[in-house]
Amino acid sequence: MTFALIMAGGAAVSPIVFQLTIFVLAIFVGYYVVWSVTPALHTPLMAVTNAISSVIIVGALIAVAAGAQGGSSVSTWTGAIAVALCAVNIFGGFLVTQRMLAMYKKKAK
Amino acid sequence: MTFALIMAGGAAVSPIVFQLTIFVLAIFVGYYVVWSVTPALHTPLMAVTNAISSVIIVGALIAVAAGAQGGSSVSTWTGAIAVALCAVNIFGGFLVTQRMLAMYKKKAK
Amino acid sequence: MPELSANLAAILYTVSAVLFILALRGLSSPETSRRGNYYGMVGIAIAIVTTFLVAGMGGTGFLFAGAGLAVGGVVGAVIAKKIPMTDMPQLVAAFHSLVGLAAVLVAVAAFFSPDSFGILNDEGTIKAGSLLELSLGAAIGAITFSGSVIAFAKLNGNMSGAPIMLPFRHLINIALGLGVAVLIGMLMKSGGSDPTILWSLVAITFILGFLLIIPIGGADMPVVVSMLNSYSGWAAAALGFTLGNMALIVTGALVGSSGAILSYIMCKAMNRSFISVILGGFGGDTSSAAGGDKEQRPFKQGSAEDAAFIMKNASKVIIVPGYGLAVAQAQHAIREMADTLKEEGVDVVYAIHPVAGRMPGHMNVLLAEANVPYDEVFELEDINSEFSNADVAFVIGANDVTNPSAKTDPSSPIFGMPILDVDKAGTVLVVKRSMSTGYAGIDNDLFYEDKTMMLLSDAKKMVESIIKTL
Amino acid sequence: MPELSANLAAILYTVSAVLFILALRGLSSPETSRRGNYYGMVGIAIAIVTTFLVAGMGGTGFLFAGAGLAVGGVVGAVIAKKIPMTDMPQLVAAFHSLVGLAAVLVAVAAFFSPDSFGILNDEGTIKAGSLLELSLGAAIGAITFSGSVIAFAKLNGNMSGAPIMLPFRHLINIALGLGVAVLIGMLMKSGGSDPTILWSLVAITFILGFLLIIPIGGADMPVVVSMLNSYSGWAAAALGFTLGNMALIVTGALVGSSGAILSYIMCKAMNRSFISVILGGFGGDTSSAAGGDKEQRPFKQGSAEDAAFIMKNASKVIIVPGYGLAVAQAQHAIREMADTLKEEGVDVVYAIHPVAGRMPGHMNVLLAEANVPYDEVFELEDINSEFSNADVAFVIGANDVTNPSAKTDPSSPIFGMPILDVDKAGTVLVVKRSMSTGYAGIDNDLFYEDKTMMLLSDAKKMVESIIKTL
Ligand SMILES: NC(=O)c1ccc[n+]([C@@H]2O[C@H](COP(=O)([O-])OP(=O)(O)OC[C@H]3O[C@@H](n4cnc5c(N)ncnc54)[C@H](OP(=O)(O)O)[C@@H]3O)[C@@H](O)[C@H]2O)c1
Ligand SMILES: NC(=O)c1ccc[n+]([C@@H]2O[C@H](COP(=O)([O-])OP(=O)(O)OC[C@H]3O[C@@H](n4cnc5c(N)ncnc54)[C@H](OP(=O)(O)O)[C@@H]3O)[C@@H](O)[C@H]2O)c1
Repeated sequence: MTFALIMAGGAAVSPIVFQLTIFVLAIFVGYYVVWSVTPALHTPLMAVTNAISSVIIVGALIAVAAGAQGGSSVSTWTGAIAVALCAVNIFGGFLVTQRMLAMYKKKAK
Repeated sequence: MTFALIMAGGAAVSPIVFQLTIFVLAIFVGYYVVWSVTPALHTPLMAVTNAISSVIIVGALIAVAAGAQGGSSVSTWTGAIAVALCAVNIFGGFLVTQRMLAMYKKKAK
Repeated sequence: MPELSANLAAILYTVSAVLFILALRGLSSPETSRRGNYYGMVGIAIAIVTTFLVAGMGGTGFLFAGAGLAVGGVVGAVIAKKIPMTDMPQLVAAFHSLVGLAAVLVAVAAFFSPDSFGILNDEGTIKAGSLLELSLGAAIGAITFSGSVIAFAKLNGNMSGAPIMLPFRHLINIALGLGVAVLIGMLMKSGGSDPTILWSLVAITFILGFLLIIPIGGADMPVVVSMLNSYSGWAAAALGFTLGNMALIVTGALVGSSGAILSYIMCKAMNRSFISVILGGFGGDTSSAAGGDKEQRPFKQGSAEDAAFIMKNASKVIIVPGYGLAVAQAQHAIREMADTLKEEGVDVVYAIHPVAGRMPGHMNVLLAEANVPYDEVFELEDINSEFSNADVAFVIGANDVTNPSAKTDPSSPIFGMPILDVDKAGTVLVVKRSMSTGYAGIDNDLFYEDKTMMLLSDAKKMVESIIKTL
Repeated sequence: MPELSANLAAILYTVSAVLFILALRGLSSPETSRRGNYYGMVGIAIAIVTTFLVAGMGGTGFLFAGAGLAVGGVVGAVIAKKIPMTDMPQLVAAFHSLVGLAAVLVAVAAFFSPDSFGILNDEGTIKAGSLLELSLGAAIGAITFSGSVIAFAKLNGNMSGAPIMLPFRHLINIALGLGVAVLIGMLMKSGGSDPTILWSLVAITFILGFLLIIPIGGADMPVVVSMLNSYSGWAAAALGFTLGNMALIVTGALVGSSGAILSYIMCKAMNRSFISVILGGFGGDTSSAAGGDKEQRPFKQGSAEDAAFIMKNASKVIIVPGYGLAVAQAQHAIREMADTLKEEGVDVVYAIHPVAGRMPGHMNVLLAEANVPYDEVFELEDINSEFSNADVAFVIGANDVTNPSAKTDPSSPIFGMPILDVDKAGTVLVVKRSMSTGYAGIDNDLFYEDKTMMLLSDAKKMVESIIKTL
């Protein structure tokens, strides 16, 4: 293989390598972004990370679609349940965070 | 196209999209990492960013190789000059940074 | 429904990942936090809509997905609206268990419809790499699920907080851990032909989750919850690799770091090692070393009238809330007391220890709920030098976070933990129900000092009588 | 030489990107900074070796590349060894110009050997996307090059620091900017068949770089240097996309952010807008508004003996260095003076304003060179409250950073810039050569205060005579 192919604007690089790079950089971002959270908001932080980790709903929705479009019905069912669980978390997590954050007020001058 | 192909562990996604994501995350990392540099080391920071931005030498080396392996001789020459310029920067930048950093001492107790 | 191109979808997922980063970034200050939360909501909405379009979701799929969303959404919204703020620790644990279970279900679904998930190789078996990611996702998800259930039960009082120490538990756990590794290897070798292996993996990791958490005392649960939060992040990231999904990978890393950092902060502030927390056995009902030869030492006890009199004549009062405030739900009462004192011209502020209460930021949320402005609430580093200028330190339901043995007694289990220097104040008023110990199970010399007056009562009742007297 | 697989190479490039992140991260404290610098060196070494292997470099290529590396490396190493610390601002500018030029050359090389760079599409023309990246890389590189050359010349004194204001310069720049856009468009349309377009693009952007920087005064050069640093980062990132190279993309983003943030910090600390710096015309030889009706106000002048006497009897002295310290190269002398005072039992520390000198961290490097321990050197926020406890503020070659008009006079051009509160100290000693103004060109009321004593002399000479007297 000539190195032209190796270069090729990254075309010869497997997606998994790109994803690994993304993962590593995201860990750096996570590290910095979490350390910069003020301790007073650590409880909302726990609630909101909960909510955003439910983005795994993406996988659940694909499972439902997969089942419905000729895949195994196991997928439909596990997918649908997972969608419901994630939805509890998403709505519950963001709304409870919002409720908490709404309580943090500055001194009325 | 079925969505299987769209999913496919990202295989259907063009490298440029991955690279864009990497770029965006790297900007976040850069933002946080630079803000956490202590002001006392801002001069070494300027020197070292200089040195690392010379990683563009990667492109210069490829240019040399390209020229030598049947590409245009323009590439060989521009590549070789670029390699030299980058090398000045790399050696100069890292060594002068090292010289500066070696001077920062704690109080002898 | 129209289908999206793979590239456009990937870009949209990246956008939602960036919005999640901005959501966490917003939490660096209360002012920006609300906007940050909206970013998070928009981010998840983009991820969901994108997935509907990518998957060309229609017909049955649409019904199932819609039903799941609707049911789950309603349940979640109702919980969020109803839950009392004092129940946040158990709520977070409960929510984690759901994420863990969802991860398991997604892994199972991918296993059964590998074609649609695009994880088949040319021979028609599931790619080994994908099987590894799937089984990691499932295993971590299952541990998160069962571990969080236990954490929830302990925090919510459905189960005693005492550590349950099985004989040979370390051996059992190691054996199960080896079993997990073997099963993952078998799964990868089978190419996904045998679902029994996957089911066994899920079953073993469910059990492992239970076993890992039951020996840990109820009071250590916050660290555990945070650690499980971290796990759920890594599970999401593992599945993100399977799905090639940017939003999942980035979010997984964010959540994974967040949980790990919070656990670290808690351990650091308690001056305990993470390992010792995980190995368990701490914080049960058994009193610790100091408990044995405890002599009955003299202390000064006071009444609500005494306290009211002292504080009315003070010019500066620092309130130090602790876990007892949450137990007694005294946050509204204390705000009222502070308001009354302020009307009398007394300067009142709050001092929060990083691990006061039972989860990070616990006291801040309770005070915020009671409408205490956050600029009257100070972190340890910012207020500790102020105690020497204060006439009164009003300690309410706090114990360990004020224990001077952390500074003076190298043999104390909390030695080295930073504490609030309440003993620098002119007078120390301590509200608690008895002379018994707090979370760490050790005696607090502060209670026996000359300048200390104990107000033995439930926090809410005591504060309410003080208000009446003022 | 063995060739590497694309995946392995990509992973190695990622590793070097991570090492670069760690290199910058190390700069968060002097202790970790040295290790950080080694990470950076390892990172670049990995990137270079990987490229040699990926490109299967051999024969002529190896010779050319090796020669370039050897020549450049020796030159760089010699410069790094020889350069005096006071010349750092111009050195950084010079180095930036090299990166800029290298970016241009790489873009040209890629254009001429598109096949080897893997940027051809199926029709055998260069991909439009790659042409866009290439031309951005070349254009930004060229601007960085010529701009940095001017910045170097102004900082190094090869060229007057005065702003050179061409008539219609904004119009000319806008016209050139449009020209650049048109040429990029043409280039993309041509599919890379016509090198003339590329050469024209390079020529125009070279000129644009000159024109953009000449109207900016010499004293504003640090902001410009930092901005050009940022540009060189974005140029590297653009070429990183062309080459699909992780190390370049990440580094580009790091360097781009770094330069932008440093420019922001400088502008903020000077209380000027970035736009006003870029539009130029500031910091020339012409004195500013206040210069016109300057009356001769009375001030107190002192001698080295007076200064020595005052400081010997002080218990706390804060030294405030400024640009004049660099001009006079007085860093070693001032360290010696501080040592002598410390032997007399005087407490001596240093206070550094964020924009003291002519580049960020300028004073810190000079003091470090003179072996001043960095824990005696304090940033503005950390020391400003200490001036009221100090008997003497010893201002040496600093001017604007102590000007009280920044706090009191809303019409002052530096109004709003944070300053060092030297006037809170018991006595203020100011070493400078004359009563003339500093960088901002405005009078400093501090010099005329009762508690101020002016020591008019070259900083190094004055400090040396003080040491003799002590
Ligand atoms: N915040 C976190 O993230 C976190 C995480 C893990 C562990 N911890 C640990 O939790 C502890 C927190 O310290 P802390 O000072 O807040 O709490 P603490 O040391 O556990 O003490 C709480 C005190 O509140 C009193 N109390 C309980 N219910 C009460 C009521 N209804 N009215 C009045 N008083 C009541 C108890 O005494 P009586 O029984 O006599 O009333 C008890 O001594 C630390 O040891 C910390 O390490 C915290
Ligand atoms: N650091 C940065 O990153 C940066 C970037 C851009 C702009 N700036 C600007 O630069 C200025 C820095 O403030 P500064 O207080 O350090 O410097 P300054 O305000 O420029 O004043 C320096 C003073 O040093 C004196 N001086 C020059 N040579 C001397 C010598 N050989 N011996 C003794 N004194 C000498 C000069 O007075 P005489 O001529 O009377 O001796 C002059 O007043 C600020 O206005 C800042 O905004 C800084």
